[in-house]
Amino acid sequence: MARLLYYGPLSDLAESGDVALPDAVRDTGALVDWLAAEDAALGEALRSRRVRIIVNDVVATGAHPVTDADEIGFLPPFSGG
Amino acid sequence: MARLLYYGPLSDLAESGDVALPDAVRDTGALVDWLAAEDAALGEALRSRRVRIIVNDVVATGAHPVTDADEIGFLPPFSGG
Amino acid sequence: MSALIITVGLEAEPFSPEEAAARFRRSAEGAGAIVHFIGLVRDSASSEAVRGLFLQHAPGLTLRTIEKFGIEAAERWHLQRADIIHRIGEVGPGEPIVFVATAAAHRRAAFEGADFLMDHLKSEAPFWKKERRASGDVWIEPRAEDYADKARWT
Amino acid sequence: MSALIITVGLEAEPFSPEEAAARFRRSAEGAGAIVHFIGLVRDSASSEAVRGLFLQHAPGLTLRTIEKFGIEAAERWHLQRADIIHRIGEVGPGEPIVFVATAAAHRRAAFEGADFLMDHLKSEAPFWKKERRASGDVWIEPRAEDYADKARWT
Repeated sequence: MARLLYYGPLSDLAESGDVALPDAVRDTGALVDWLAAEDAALGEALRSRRVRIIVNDVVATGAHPVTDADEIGFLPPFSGG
Repeated sequence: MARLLYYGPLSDLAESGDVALPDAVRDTGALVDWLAAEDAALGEALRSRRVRIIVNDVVATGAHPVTDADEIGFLPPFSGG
Repeated sequence: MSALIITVGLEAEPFSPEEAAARFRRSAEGAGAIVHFIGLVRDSASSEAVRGLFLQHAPGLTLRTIEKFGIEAAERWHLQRADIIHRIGEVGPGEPIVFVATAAAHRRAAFEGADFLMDHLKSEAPFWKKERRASGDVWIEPRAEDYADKARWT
Repeated sequence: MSALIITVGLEAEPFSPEEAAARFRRSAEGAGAIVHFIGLVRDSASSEAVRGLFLQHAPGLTLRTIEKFGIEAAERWHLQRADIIHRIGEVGPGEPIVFVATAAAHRRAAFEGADFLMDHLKSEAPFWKKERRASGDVWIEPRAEDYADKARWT
């Protein structure tokens, strides 16, 4: 099971949790496509240029590989302090 | 009696106090000349371009008038904080 | 440069910035300059009353990111110490939300280190801030100035 | 802009910057950002142990000069409040010599106001500082950087 973590405004659109990835989902691009097919609003939000995807705490640029053992976070723009 | 106030390193060269100014001493230039005639080392220190002279708490530029009723301060470069 | 000179705390409960400042000063013996920044929750947004904030973070990632900024600041300005405390969860109006302290030999280093840390906490540390307004909750995005402020350091 | 938002103290005895900070925070209700600067007496000069400082000031003139800088900072950065405490007379190693606090709506104003005040206290306020070194007393002049720092604001 992959762990999907949604932060900030994304956490209003989807609940973080463990998900079994389909065999076809082998990178972050395919993952977003799959999530978008399930939930168009979530898909649109995840595809924003401003959402960073991190895989096991490493920022994933481009189509980063993902497996069922990974923790995958979707991070919209930060607002601290 | 004019009150002469020496600050910082100048306070090691001369003691602050009240002084009766000669009639000829009517501006800051004449005052410094008179003090220099009495004490050459003090005169040299007072003539430094970096010493500000204040008359009754107002910065005196050029030959500022002085009288026996004035408070005259000699201020070397500041070092606070 | 040892990472031990950086202390980062994520606090779910209100804290006293003055107590943090006292601890920091004791730990920074020999420093010539200390700068503190305290960020406080204001009780109004642009137009509306704000009843508080909710601060989400990414456990692990948030702490490591802040530590990384702390080490960067300490190396760049030769800081003797840096402390960062950031609230998480619910924060009430008027409460301190962030405390940054820097200690250095001279004042410019302490000022710039604290300024750098705040700019990075604002727009580069994984926090997401929701304002609890009378009309409902609103997620806050960094302001354009926050990105511009951060860009000063690159 | 009322002068009442500026508090200036010249203190002949040691003071607690944390107590000053607590009072300042209470007086700055509603501010979003507070910056403190604390200057401390270091126990060494370039090469030699320093047993303390002696700070001379010009009664009246020093206070009025600092108040003037406080008002200038408050107007320029729309500060909600500013507090300045400066020691006079004998100051021991490790003791706070100056405390500056600024409160504003946003962080850049608070940072820049405090930075401006410190730069002006260093080279434009009538103080004369003597280091008590093992080898004797030495009057300190501002460093070239102090003048350069001050010139950033003009």
